[in-house]
Amino acid sequence: MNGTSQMLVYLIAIPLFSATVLLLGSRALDKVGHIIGTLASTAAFVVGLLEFFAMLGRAPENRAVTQPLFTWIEVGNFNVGATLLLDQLSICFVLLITGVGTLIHIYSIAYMSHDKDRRRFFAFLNLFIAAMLLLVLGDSYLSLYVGWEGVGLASYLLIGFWNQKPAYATAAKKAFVANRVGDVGLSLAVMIAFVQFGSVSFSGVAEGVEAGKASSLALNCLGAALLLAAVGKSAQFPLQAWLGDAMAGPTPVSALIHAATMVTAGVYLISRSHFVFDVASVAQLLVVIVGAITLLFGAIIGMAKDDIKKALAASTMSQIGYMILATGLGPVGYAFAMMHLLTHGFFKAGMFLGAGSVMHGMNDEVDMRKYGALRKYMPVTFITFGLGYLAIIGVPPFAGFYSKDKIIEIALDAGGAKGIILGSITLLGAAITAFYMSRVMLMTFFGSKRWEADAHPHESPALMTIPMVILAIGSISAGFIFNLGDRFINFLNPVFHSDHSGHGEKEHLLPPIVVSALALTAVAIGVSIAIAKYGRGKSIPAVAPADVSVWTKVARRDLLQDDLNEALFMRPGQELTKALAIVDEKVIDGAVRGVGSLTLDVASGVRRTQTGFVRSYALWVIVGAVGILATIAVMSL
Amino acid sequence: MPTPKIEYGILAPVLVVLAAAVLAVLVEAFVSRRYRYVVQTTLSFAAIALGLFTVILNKDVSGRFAEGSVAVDGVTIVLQGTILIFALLGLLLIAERGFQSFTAQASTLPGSADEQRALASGLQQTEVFPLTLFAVGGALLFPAANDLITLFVALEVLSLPLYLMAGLSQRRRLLSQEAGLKYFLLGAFSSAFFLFGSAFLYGYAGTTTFDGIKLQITTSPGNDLFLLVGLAMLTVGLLFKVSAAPFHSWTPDVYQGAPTPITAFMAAVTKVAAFGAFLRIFYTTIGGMVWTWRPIIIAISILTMAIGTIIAIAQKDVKRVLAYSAIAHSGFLLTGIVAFNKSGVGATLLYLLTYGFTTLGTFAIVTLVRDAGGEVTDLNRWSGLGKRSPLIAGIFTLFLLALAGIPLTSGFVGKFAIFSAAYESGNISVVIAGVLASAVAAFFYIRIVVLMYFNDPQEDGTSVVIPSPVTAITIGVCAVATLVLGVFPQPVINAVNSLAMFVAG
Amino acid sequence: MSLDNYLYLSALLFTIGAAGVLIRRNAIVVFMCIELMLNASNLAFVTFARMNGSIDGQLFAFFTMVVAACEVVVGLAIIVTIYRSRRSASVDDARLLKL
Amino acid sequence: MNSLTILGALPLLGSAALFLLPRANELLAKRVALGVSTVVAVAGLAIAMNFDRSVTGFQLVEKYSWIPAFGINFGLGVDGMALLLILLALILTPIVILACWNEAEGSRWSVKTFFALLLILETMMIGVFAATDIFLFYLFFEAMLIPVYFLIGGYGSGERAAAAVKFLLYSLFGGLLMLASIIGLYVVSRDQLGAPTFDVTELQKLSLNNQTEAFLFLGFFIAFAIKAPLWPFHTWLPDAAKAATPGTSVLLLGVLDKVGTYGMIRFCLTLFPDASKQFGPTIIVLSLISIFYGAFLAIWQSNGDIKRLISYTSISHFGFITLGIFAFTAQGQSGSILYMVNHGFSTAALFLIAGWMIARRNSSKVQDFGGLQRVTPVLAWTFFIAGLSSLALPGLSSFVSEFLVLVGTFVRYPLAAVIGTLGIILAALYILIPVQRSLHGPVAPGNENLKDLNLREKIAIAPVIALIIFFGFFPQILLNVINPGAQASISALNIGPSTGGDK
Repeated sequence: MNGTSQMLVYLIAIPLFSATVLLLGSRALDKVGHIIGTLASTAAFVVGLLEFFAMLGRAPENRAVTQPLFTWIEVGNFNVGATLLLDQLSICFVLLITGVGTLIHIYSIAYMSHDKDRRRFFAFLNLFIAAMLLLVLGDSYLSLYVGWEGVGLASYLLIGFWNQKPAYATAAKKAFVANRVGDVGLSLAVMIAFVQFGSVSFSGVAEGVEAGKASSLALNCLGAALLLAAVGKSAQFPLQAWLGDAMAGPTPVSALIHAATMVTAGVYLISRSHFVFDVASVAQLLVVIVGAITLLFGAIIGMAKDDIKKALAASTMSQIGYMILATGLGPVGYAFAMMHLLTHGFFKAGMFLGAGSVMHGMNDEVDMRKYGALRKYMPVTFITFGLGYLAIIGVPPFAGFYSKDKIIEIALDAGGAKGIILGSITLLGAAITAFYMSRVMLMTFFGSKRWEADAHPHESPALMTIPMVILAIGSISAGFIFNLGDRFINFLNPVFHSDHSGHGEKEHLLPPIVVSALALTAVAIGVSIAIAKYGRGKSIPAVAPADVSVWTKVARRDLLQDDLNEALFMRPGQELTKALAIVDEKVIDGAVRGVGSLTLDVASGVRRTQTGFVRSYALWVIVGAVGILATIAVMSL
Repeated sequence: MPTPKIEYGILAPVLVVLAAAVLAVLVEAFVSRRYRYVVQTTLSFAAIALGLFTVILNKDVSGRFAEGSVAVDGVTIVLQGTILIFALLGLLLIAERGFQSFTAQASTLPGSADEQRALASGLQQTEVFPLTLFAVGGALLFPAANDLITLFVALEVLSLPLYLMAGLSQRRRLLSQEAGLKYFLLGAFSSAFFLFGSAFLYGYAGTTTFDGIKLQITTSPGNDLFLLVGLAMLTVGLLFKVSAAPFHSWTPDVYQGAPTPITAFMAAVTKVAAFGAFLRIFYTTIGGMVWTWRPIIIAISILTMAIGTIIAIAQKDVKRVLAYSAIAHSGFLLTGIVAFNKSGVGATLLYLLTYGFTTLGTFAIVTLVRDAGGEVTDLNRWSGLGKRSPLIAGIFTLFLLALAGIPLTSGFVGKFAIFSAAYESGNISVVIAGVLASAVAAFFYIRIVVLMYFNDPQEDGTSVVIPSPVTAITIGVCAVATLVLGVFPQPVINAVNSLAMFVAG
Repeated sequence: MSLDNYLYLSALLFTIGAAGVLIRRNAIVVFMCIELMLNASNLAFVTFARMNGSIDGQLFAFFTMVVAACEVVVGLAIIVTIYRSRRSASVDDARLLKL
Repeated sequence: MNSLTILGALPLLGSAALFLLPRANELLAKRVALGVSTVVAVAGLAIAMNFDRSVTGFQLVEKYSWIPAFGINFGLGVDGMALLLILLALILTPIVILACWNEAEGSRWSVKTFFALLLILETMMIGVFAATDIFLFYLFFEAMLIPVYFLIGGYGSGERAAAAVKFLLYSLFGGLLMLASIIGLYVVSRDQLGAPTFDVTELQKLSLNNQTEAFLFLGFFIAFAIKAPLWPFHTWLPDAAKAATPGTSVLLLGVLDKVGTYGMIRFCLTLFPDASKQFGPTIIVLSLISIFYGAFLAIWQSNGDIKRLISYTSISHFGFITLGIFAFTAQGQSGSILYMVNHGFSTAALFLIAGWMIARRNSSKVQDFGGLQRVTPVLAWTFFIAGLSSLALPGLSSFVSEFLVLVGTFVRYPLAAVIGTLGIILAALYILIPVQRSLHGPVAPGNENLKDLNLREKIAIAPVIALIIFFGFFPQILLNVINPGAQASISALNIGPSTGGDK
C-alpha cells in the first residue's frame, strides 16, 4: 500500500555522521565544527522539504512512504525490522525539528562562540537532531524507543554541557532518570503490544486493535503505559520536576529540546497511538486528567518564577498540558494538538532565543528582577519576543490564538460535566498564561532599570537575531495558514482517520465565537492584573520578597513536587540501600563467614578430645565398643 | 594322621619376606657394623622385590591354601602387590642416610653421654630393617588370612614391629618414645578386644575358619548372642587398625611422634593391610550380616570423615594435619565397605592404591623440610616455601590437591570410584557426607598452599635439603603415580577390576 | 556345673582388665591389665572349645600365649626406655603429644 | 578434523613457551603472549566462519574414549551459544593482555607467569564451553579455578589472598555439589543405558524419577548459581573483583561467570527439564532479587569502591540473564545468551577503564575521582559509553538482549517482567551517579595532571566500544547463530506457548 522512499535514511544519517565526525575529530575541527554541524542540520531540512513536496505530490490516501533498512531483531515470532516510516504526522515533526533545529544551530554559532567546547556542542545538537528524527521516523514502537532514549541521552549531554558545575550535572542526571521512569512505560507498552498482537510496529498494532485481538483491559494497560512514557518525556504531572532544572543547559538547547521538539515527543507518541486510545476509554480519560492538571500546574509555577528561563519552562509545561489534554479528547483532538504543537514550537522557541539574547546582553543574568526597560536597548529582541508573547497568550490573529482556541473549544465540547470542567480549566489556564507571560514581558522590557552595576545591555549579533525574526514570523502566520480551510486538519486526516469535515456543523456546547470571546476575556483579565501588579510605576524589588503568601512560596518551590519525590522515593530508597548494604555485609556474607568461624570453633572444641592422656584414648575405644554393642543389640531386638 | 598340605609357591610372598626378616636378625647379630647397612638394605630390597615377583607369578591364582587358613585370590594379589610397592617406597625413605632419622641406639638416654658417644661413633641404626620386614610380612598375611588364628597372628606380626619403629626417632626422642608407648598400649588394648571378639565368633561357629563362620551365618541366620558380641568386638579391633573414629585417637600422636619415614610407611602399608582384611571379612565372612553392620559402618564412616576433616582445620603441625587427613580418608574408604557391591571392592582397592602413593609422597617431602634441629613440621615455618624451592612446593601442592580430590589427580579418581559405588548401593547419605567433608577438607589443604605461595618466607633457617637419590626416587615415583593415575587411570582400573574377585564359595 | 559360668567369668575378667586400663596410671600395671584381658579371651576360647568339642579353641589359646609373650618383650622394652628417660612409668606423664 | 582441540591447545603451548622464556626479558614475554592470543583469536574466528547456522545440534564434534571404565570421553563440540562464548573469550584475551600490559609489574610473582596463567586460563575457557562430555566440563570447571586463584592471589591487591581463597572455596563447594550430581548421573546412566556415559546428548535419554531429578538438578544448579553468581550466593564476587587486577576481573566476570549461566542452559534445562520447570518460578524470584539487590548495592558503592560497584552491577545483570533463561521462551532464551556476550563486552570495557583510572589515581574510591571529563576526555568518554551500555541504552548492544529477556519473561510471567523492568531505573542511577561523581563536577584535588589514554590503551579499548555500538544495531548477526539452539532447547522443554502474540 505504502510507497517507498530511499531518501528517508539520509534524514538521520547526515546529522548522525556529522555528529560522529565532530566527536571523533581532532581539535583541528574546532575552527569549522559549527559550520559542519549547521550544514548537516540544514541538509536534513532540505531533505525534509523535498520529501514534503514529494508527499504533497501524492494522493492523500497514499502519502505515507516507508524505507525498510534491515532486520534488526528476530527471535521466534518477535520480529522487528529497522524500517523508517514517513507519513503526514511525521513530516510535520521532521520539518519542525530540522527547520527550528537549523535556525537554532545558526543562533548557537554566535551564542556559543566564546565556549571552547563549541565543536562538542554542535556534535550533541546534531546527535539530538538525528535521534529525534529517528524517534518520529521509526515505524515501530521499538525503533521509536531507540530515538526516544537517544534524545534523552542528547538532552542529558546538553543539559550537562557545563557539567563542571555540580548543580548542572545533577540537573542532567535528574532529567535522565525522570525520563527513564517514563521509559519503563514505553518498555511495558512494547511488551504488551507484542504479547497481544504479536507485533510492535504501528501498523501491526493498529491492525491488531482493529481485529479486536486484545481485551479492553489490555488496551487500557497499553494506553496507560504509553501515557507514562509520554508523561516522562513531556514533563507532565507527576514527572514534570526535571524540566525546570533542565534549564541549566545552554539557552539554545532549552529552545530546541526543552521547548520546541523533544518535550513534545509525548504528544507525538499519544497521537501516533491514537488507534489505541480511541478504544481505551480509561487510558484516554487519564490522558485528559494529566493534561488538565499539568496545564494548571505549569501555569501556577510560571506565575512565581523570577528566573526568565524557568518561567518559560513552566509555560512550556503548561502549553504541552494543553496538547496532551487535546489528544485525550479523541479524534477531534489530535490534529489540534499537533497544530498547537507546531505553533508552540515557533513562538516558544522564539521566546527562548529571545531570553537567550537578553541573557547574552546582560552577561548571563537570568533573574528578571535584575532586568527592566530593555526594550530600548534590544529592540529586535523586544519585538520578536513580544510577537511570541502575543502568540502564546492567544491574541488573534497570532498563531497561538488559533491553536489554543480550538483546544478550549473541543474541551468544552467534551460533553457534560467533563466538558464544563475541562473548558473552565482551559480558560483559567489561558488567563493565568496571559498573566505570567505579561509579567515576564513587563519585568524584562518595561519598567525601570534594575540592572547589576556591570550590565551593559546591547542588541545581539545578526546570527542570533535573524533566527529570532524568522521564528517570530512563524508565530505570527503559522496559525492562520494552518487554519485556512482546515487544511492542516485535512492534511493529517489520513493518519487519524477522524473526519473533521463534519465538525463545523457538529453540536457545540457554545458557538465558537462565544468561546473565542470567553478566551479573549480571560486573556484580558490576566493581562490587566499583570499590568496592575507589574505595570508602569510599580516598583519591583531586586530580590524576591520573602513575606509572601504560603501559596506563592509553594509555587516558587515548583508546588513541592521535588520535596514530594524526595520524601516518597529518594529518601526511602537511600534508606533501603543503606539497609541492604548492611544486610549484605552482616547477614549474607556474615552467614558465610559465620559458617567458617563456626567450623573453626567446633574444630578447636573437638580438638580438646585429643587430651594426650593415653587412658582417655582407651576410654574412647571402650565408648566406641559399647556404642557398637548397644547399636547391634538395639537393632537385633 | 596326614601331614598338612602347604602350597609354598603360593604363600611365597609372605614366606620370602618373613624369611628375609629372620635372616636380617641374624645379620644384625653377626655382620660387622661397617657392612651392616649395606647388607641390610640389599637384603630388604631383594626380599621385597622377590616378593613382588612371586605375587605377579600368583596373579591368576584363586583359592584357599594351607589347609584353608589362607585365601589367595584376586583381591589378595592386588593388596599384596600394593603393600609390597608401598613397602619398597617406604624402605627407600627408611634407607635414607643423607640425614639421620633414626636414633643410633634406642637404648641410650636422650641427651645422655651414651647417646653422644653412639652418635660420635657413627653408629647407624639398622635394626629398623628387620623390623620393617616383619611388619611387611604381617601386612602381607593380614588381608590373605582366611582364619581367625591366622588373622590374629598376622595382626600382631604387623603391629609389634611398628610399636618399636614408632619409638626410634633420633630427634625429639621423648615424643618418639611417647608415640611408641601410646601406640603399643592402645594397640595391645584393641587387639584384646579383637581377640575377645574372635573367641565369641569361634564360640558361635565352632570353628575359626572364615568359611565355617560364613556357612554358619548363612545356614542358621538369626541373632545369636555370641555372633553379635563377636562381630562387635572384632569390628572394634579392625576399626582401631584403620583408625576410624572413635578409635582414631592414637593416630595423630603416633603419626607426629614417629620418625617421618616410619609414619609414611605406616600410613600407606598398614592402611592397605587393615582395609584388605576389612574387605574380606565384611564382604565374605560376615557378608550375610550386612543389614546388621551396614548402619554401624555408615555411622562410623560419617563420624570419621567429620572428626578427621574438622580437627585437621585447627592443626598447626604439618604431620598432625596429614594424620587427621589420614583419618578422614579412612572415613572415605569406609564408604567402600558400606557399598558392599562388586564395584565397592574395585573402588576400595583403587582408592587404597591412589591414596598410598600420595600419602607416601607427602611424608617424603616432610622429611626434606628441615633446619638445624631436624625436620620442621610447624606449618607457619612452611610459609613462603613456594619461593624457597618452587619444585618441592609444586609437588607438595600436587599431593595436597590429590588428597583434596581435585580432578586430574589420582585422589579424584579414587573418590569418584568409591563414592559412585556407595551411591550405587543406594546409601546416598554417605555420599553427601563425603562430598561435604571433601569441601571442608579442601579448606585446610588450600590453607597450606596459600601458606607456601602467598606468604613471605621467614628467615629462620628453615630450608629444603637436597634429597639423596633414594628419597628423590620415592617422591618422583609418587608424583608420577599421582598424575598418571589421575589422567590415564584406565589400565590400572582395568587391572584392578579384572582381579577384584574374592575366591568363590 | 554349666559352662556358661566360665564365660561369665571371662567376661568379668575382661571387664576388670579394661577397667584397670582406664584406672591405673603405672604403665606396667596398665599393661598387666591388658594381659588380663588377653587371658580372659583365652578362658573364653577354651570354654568354647569345650562347648563345641573342637580343638581349635585350645589351639588359639596357645597362639595367644605366644603372642602375649611377644607383646611383653616389646612392651617392656618400650616402657623401660620411657622410664629411663623420664624417671617415671606413669602413662599420664607422657602427654607431650596432644590436641 | 579436531579444530577445537588444536584451538584449545594453542594457548597452552604458548604458556609453556612463556615459562621457558628468561625471567628477565619481560617485554618478550608480553609480546609472545599477545601474539599467541591474537593468533588464537584469528584462528577462532576462522573456525567460526565455517559454522553452519542451520544446524541445531553440536558441530565440529570430536570424541575420543578417555576413561571407558567411567564412560568418560574426551568429547568436544559447539553449538551457537558455545561458539559465541568461546569467541568472546578469544577476543577478550588479547584485549586484556594489551590493556594490562604493565599490570603484573611489581607483583610478588614474575611477569611472564602472569601472562602464562592468562593463556592457561584461555585454554580452560575454550575447553569448558566446548566440552560435550559433562565430566570433561566438570574437569575444566574445576581446573579453571587454579589459574584464577593464582591470578588473584599472586597479582591482586589488598585482601588478595583472602579473596582468592574465598573465591576458590565457594567454587569448590559448588563444584563438589555438582560432583555429587555427576556421580548420580553416572550411576543412573549405567543402570538405564547399560554402560555409563557423560555425553550430554546421550544423557538426555535418561528418564529420572522426580525426586532424583530434583536432587541432581539442585546439585548442578547451586554450583552454577554460585558461579553466575545469583543472590544469595554472590558474596565472593565483589571481594574477588576488588582484589583481582582489572584484567583478571574482566575475564572473571566477562567470561568465567558465564559458565554458570551457560551451564544452566546446557545442563539444567536439557538434562532436567521437569525439575527446571518445577524450580523455575523460585529461580525467577531469585533472579528478580538479584536484579534489585545488585542494583541497590551498586548504588551504595557509588560512594565506595569502583570495582565493587561494577561487580554489583554484574550481579544485577546476571539476574536478568537467569530471568531470561528460566522464562522458558524463545525470546528469553536467545536474549539471555545474547546478554552473556554483550555483558562480556560492556563489563570488560568498564573494568579495563576503571583499572586505568585506578592505576592513574592510585585509588579505587569513587570519591577520589572527579572532573576527569575535563582532564582526561577520552578516558571519560570511553567510561561513559561503557556505562551507557551497562544501563542498556537503546542503540547499544546490551539493550537488545535486556529487552529480549524482558519480553520473553513478559510472555510467561508478566508480573515478573514488569518488576524486572523497574530495574532499568536503578540501572540509570548506578551508572549515572558514579559517572557524575568521577567524570563531572570540578576537577578533584590530585587529578589535575592525570594522563589521558595512551595509544596502547586506545587500541585496546577501541574494538570493545566499536562492538558494543555495532551489535546494538546489528544484533541479528549474533541472534542468527543463537536462535536455532535456543529454539531447540525451549521446544525440548515442550512447555506451552513459548512466544507471545499467537492467540
